[in-house]
Amino acid sequence: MKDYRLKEGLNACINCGTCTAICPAAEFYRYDPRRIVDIVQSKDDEEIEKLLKSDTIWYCGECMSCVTRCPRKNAAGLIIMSLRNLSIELGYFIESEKGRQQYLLTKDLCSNVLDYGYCVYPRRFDYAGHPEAGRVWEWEEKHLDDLFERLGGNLDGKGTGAMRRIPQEDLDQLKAIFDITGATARMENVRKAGEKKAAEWGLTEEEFIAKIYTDSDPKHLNH
Amino acid sequence: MIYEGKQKIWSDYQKEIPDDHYFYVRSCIRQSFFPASEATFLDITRNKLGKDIFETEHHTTCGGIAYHSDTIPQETVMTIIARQFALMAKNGYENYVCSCITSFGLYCETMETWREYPELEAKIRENLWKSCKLEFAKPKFLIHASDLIYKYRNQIAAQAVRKLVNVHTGEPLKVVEHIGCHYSKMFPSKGVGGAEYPYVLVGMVEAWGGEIVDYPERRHCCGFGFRQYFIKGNRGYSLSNTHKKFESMEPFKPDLIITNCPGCPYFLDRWQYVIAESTGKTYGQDGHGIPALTYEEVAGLVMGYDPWDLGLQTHQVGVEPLLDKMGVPYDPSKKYLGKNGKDIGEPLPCACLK
Amino acid sequence: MTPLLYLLAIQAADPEVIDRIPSGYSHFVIPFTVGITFMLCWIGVGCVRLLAAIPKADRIKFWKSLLIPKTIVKNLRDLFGDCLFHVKIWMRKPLLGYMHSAIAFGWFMLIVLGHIEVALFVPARLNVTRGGLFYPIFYRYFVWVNPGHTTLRGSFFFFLMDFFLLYVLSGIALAVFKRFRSIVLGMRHTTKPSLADRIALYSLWLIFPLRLLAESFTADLSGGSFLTVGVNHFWHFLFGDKLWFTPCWWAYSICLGLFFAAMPFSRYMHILTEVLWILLRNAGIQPNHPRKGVAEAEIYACSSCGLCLDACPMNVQKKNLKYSSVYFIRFLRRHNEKKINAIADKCLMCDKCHALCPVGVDAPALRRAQRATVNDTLPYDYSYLPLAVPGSILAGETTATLGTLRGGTGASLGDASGGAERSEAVERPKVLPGTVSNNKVLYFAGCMTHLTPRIIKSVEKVFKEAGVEYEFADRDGGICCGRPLMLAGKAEAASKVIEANKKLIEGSGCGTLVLSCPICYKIFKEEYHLEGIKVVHYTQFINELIASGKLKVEKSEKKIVYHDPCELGRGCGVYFEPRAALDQVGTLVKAAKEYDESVCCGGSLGSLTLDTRDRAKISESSLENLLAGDPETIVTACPLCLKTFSEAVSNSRLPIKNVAVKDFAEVFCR
Amino acid sequence: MKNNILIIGGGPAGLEASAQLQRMGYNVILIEKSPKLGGHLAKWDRLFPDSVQAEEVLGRLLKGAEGVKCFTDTDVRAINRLDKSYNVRLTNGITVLSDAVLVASGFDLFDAVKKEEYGYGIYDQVMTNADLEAYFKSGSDRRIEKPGKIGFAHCVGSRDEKSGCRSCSKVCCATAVKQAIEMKQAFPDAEVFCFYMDLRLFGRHYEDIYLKAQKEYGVRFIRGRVAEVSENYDGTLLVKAEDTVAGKPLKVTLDLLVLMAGMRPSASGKAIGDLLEMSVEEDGYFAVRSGIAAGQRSPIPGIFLAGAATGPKTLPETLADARAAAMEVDRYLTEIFPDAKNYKQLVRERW
Amino acid sequence: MVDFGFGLVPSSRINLDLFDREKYEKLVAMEPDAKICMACGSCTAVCTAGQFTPTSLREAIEDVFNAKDDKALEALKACQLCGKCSMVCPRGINTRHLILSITKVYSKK
Repeated sequence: MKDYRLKEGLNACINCGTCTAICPAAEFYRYDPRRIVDIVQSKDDEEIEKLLKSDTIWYCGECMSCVTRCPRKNAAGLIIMSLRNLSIELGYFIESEKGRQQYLLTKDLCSNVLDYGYCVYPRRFDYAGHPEAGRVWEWEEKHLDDLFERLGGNLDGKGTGAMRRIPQEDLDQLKAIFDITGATARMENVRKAGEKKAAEWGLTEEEFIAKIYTDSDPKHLNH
Repeated sequence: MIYEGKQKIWSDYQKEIPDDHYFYVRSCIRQSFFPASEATFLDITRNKLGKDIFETEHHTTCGGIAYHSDTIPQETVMTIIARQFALMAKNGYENYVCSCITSFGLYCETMETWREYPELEAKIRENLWKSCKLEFAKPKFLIHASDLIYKYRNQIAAQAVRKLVNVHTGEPLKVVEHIGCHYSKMFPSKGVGGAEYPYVLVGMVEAWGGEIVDYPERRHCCGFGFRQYFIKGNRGYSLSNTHKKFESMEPFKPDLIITNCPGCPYFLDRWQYVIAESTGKTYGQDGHGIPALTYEEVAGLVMGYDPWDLGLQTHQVGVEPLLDKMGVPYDPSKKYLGKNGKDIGEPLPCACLK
Repeated sequence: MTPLLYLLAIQAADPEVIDRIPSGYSHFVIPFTVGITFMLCWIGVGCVRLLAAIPKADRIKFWKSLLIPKTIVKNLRDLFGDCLFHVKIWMRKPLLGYMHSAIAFGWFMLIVLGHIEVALFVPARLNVTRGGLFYPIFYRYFVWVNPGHTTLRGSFFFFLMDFFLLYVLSGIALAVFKRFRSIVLGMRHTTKPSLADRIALYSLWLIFPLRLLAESFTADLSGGSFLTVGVNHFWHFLFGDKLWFTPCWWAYSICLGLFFAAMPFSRYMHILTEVLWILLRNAGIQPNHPRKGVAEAEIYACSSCGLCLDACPMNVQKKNLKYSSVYFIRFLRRHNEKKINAIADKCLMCDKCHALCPVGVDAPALRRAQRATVNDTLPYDYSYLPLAVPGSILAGETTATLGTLRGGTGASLGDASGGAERSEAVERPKVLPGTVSNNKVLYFAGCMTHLTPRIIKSVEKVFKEAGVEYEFADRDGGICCGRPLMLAGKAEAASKVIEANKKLIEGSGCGTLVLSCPICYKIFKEEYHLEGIKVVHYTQFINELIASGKLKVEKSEKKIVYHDPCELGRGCGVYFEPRAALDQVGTLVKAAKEYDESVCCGGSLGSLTLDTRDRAKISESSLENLLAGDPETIVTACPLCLKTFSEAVSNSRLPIKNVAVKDFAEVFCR
Repeated sequence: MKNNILIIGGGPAGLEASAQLQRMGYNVILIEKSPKLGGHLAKWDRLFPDSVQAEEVLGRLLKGAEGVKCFTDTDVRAINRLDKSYNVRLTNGITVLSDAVLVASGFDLFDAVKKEEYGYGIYDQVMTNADLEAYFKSGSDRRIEKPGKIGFAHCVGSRDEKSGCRSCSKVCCATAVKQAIEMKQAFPDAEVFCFYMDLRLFGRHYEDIYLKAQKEYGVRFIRGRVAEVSENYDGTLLVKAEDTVAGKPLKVTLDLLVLMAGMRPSASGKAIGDLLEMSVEEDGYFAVRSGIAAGQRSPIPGIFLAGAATGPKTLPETLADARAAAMEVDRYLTEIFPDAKNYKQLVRERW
Repeated sequence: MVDFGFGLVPSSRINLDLFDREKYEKLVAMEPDAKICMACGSCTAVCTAGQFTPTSLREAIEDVFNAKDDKALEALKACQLCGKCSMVCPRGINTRHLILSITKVYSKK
């Protein structure tokens, strides 16, 4: 595993548990970052492969709170990121319910970046998929142009300002970066793996997306 | 709580923040949900304080959310960052200020990693040239937008028309701060006040007359968790983490939450709505929630901006009780109007949350 | 017999004996009559109640057993042997046996002979309405010997009566002596008497001296033999002609009355209840509750003789005396729930108290029943055991099915999901599918043997050497045999593991099952009922291998002492085979106590509450017992004993020189 | 043989070495920077494992060192190396010509404030092991009223690279167990928790006090480093850790948290080391000639080291180290030092 | 009440404030050895039932301390009382009685 995050994040762990103690995921998922570091450190390939195919590595919220606390200057969060990277590269992510979500995440986030130059784009943030965005968003969604105008934004406008239309030349540069740094290839990988899985299950893309968007096995949680 | 103890730590974690001439980059989430906050930031710094804050239309997302959702490789995000830096240098700046905490953390991490692994920096330099034909550069000072407001906090206080004080009782408002995780948790020395007791927002609140309350779960993540929010099936995680924070701050009866992170005000606001609508529990007074505002919104309020210009109507938790306490004049009938008084309807009322 | 005696009486020409008091009554009999009536009523009601408490099937079994000739013989033998002669005590401690039999048998004879005398000489007085209850007891008070008409027959009875009185008195003398110097009679510890015990005891001590006093005072009127007449002369010598004898008879009657009145509350109740217990026991009725039904007869049959005190290995520490069976039974009688539980849980279940009990009270069984009242209802879940799945489970097929049923996610979950989250079922127990043919041997090592791999190694070596074709039932670990559950009073749970093991073993198709752990052996033998499978302990199996010449061994001069594991010796009666086999390889020396008196090593699973330090004390004393013959090697045939003794030898403060602790099988492998 | 020997540091090591060297007939000068002799020992109440009074031990040490020339409130101002001896100028104006110098500068307690997440100096109910000893001695502390739940956080400033101290401080586990027992003795109804990473109870009788703490005092040992402390509304503490044995995050509300501050190299010792140009190892403690064979010799001839100046030590270890150092000084002063002609060669061969 | 398609998730955090001291005192009165476990795991390593299904006295003791009574019972429900654990416990804990005692004290009847 050649990953700078791993180099940075993994010194000999002493299993003190400070990471798990304050980990938001450890509290609400069946998850223990200390054990992950321990497994990675064990260099037990079989265990690591099991890990890469499991839901476990997808529980982390990458808040990096663990980084502050570790007395050995480890970073469980970075280790998780590199494990996820590996799981995606090896195609293992599609084996687990949480891992499969990468299909949808990659599809949405990367297209946001490539199409608009933003990770989040309000016209693609729908109330139907986000009922928690509240009644206020239900209203905002319908009046985005008016609201941006009212609040000093520049939705899809020229020049600077919030949510301006980013010039095509810059988007082209982003695409070029994606191409040469492996992001495009990864998108492709993830897409294919997802499509294969969808076909395996006999689902259309839409059904597949609906499934991974809402699936949540209670086994992830503490009883 | 021993205040002097905190002061000592704050004095240990002070970073150099240049006074002027910044290259400004925006935050995806803040642009989408709090466009007025960024506008206020620019208005205060440029027009009220007369600083040079430069923005170019060519800058893009840093890719941080995509990166932290594990959809793009580290090399990709580093090259995008390098592109942003290159734009800064190209426009003749060396001070870089970003509006987003995720970006800020990522910039810090990237710079650290480059420092530690020069071969990686070389690779990124090459990538940047290949993809964008831009010259690699690194900022001399990298700061977060809240650091800048922190720096100007006393100047803002000097121009303020009101304080963070309950005008009816004369008591300072009880304010809870919430710092974005990626602000200083990874690199405590990069944040004003460090990772455990960050001073960046505390300093503002103190300067503007409020009283900071420290509650047990203060340091904790709002629960965004990137993928943990974007996918509906994971949102229980996100919701539960915010819930934990509110349960913990409840006995302190805060009037206001101030945040410096793009997502946090959204989550601290909307999860109150979800908790109220699905369980009936509210954390403010009389069925209201606790307003979770950005630092610009708070600065705007003390400086006398109209609350609806600040975009406070886009919060689901009603801010009226807060405005009343602070003595901010507002016209309720104008809350949901568009530009120039255009009628664009208004949101449906909530079932539970006032 | 009685008609014959009547006949003899009629034959007499002139009465030998004349009623001195025509009414056949005197006020002094009141204390006795009241006492004995009270006692008889008590026991009568008790018997009825007890029999009513027994399940109906058992009650029928009981009545029927009284008609079965074999049982009748056994009953008679036991009644005489246990109740009167105290054969069991005789065999172990002759002086103590003499004491008990002197009192029991002597008194019994006095009563019987007294009644015969009445029957012979004043038969009418046997009638209850005419004082039949007390007359034969105080016969010598009521009669006047007809001088000049004495016959040899009369003298003979006079002699017998005096002889048995003397016999009883010798027993009483020993008993009094024992109270102060019990060790002379072979008892280190004696039971601490309760208040009722004391009343009854002191009355008992006084009864016979007072009887001697009373009878000797009246001997010149009522006749007597060497003892009473002799003493009578002495009184005359001392007090002159006028002997004022009524107070003596009063005292005698009062003592008797006191004794009988106190009897139901004292240990002496056993004199009568023992009879009922022997009958019930011989009828084969098992107690299912620690103090109801049969158990009640059993606990009232305890004579509190205190032999179990010395038998109990725990009593190497004086503080443990209170946990002995005798007190357990006393508290059972008193319904002291807290103490009963504490005592029941403490016991090692080595069964020695049972083996040594003169009345065969099975205190360990009562303890088990007591434990069951608390523990049998505790929750458990053995659903992971292959209970209802025939055949396929042996091949491990269900494992796959279960895995698939769980959604196939077991593997992808990963262990990192938190240490506390116990991953899904690990593995299903499996035994080789039915490949073992009927003449093949299946070796079941058991849990404890797995902790002492040297036993497994040696057993396998011996098997190989002797060319035994065998399969290892639980090489990678198996299911517990169930005996430990049984001992803890969890019979229902035990039945589940028994069922599971049974399936596995029967499914293996073996002909012989060899066990190296006596704990397993006992339960396999007694509870498993394996059809067509011979269950043997490896001591027996190896002995057979040697006897049949399959296993070649060499005799050596090495001094070996063999420790009888509780569950093997007392538990299953296997004493001979291990010794026979060991005799072929070394010189057996004796332990201070062996066979059924062997001392538990202290490692027993029987005890629930005994702590490590107390166990170590027991181990030390057990070790000391084995070292009596100065052996070079201690051999045991139980993994627990092996482990315990190995540790005891290395931790012992005894001056031990080079004593090796070996497992039985180890001795036989080269 | 009246060589002058300067001993720097009036803690247990300095006192014991002074006593020994004085008995051998040397002229010992002991300097101590603080006004009182005894070092940390003087601030401690009782000592593990058998709860001996620290005062009693110190009293014995002081008695042994009677007659030693002793300057308190005195530090070293400058040191000059002469041919073989050292010319040491003290802050009290005195100059000592010393044939051997023994540095027994001891340790500093880790400044618990640096472990920010524990809130020492910020949250009212957080204290250190030293504060607790002071409480035991004085019987009063504003933080201790009638604590219902008390926690002990092991490894504060030990085994923590973030705090710049990778090594184990050796004494904290036993001290924590001792203090936990003492708190239980003082407040029998209290619940006491020890948060540990490894219980390093290596010495004789140490395991016994651990067992005693569990068995007789019901102290709960939780394997997991305290990750975070915060203050509840009512002023109690919310403490978070992972129970690594259970593999689950854990929280508990405590009335008092005691931080087992570890040992750090003495700062004033380091200043003297700088004057002597004596090297320190990565952990900040002085380097010795050979960790196993010559643990009391510094790399500089004539300069000796004793006690915690060369790394964390228990009190008995420190005293043994001081005695060993005294022997080493004696060997040097009898075997190497007198031979002026071959001094340099002897140093090469035997130092 | 609105259904958002997700909701609050129970926390797995051990909360020592929930520890039932009274019950625990009952347990240690019954079997004082409960106090002296070092969590070494020897018992779990040799457990007969543990070969087949997750069973652990170590965890059960931990659960008792961590106010997770149900989990403690869960960890012991498969126990066959074979006694191997008592043989290997370095502290000489009377494991079988401890198991019975935990079951007795913490099971809801």
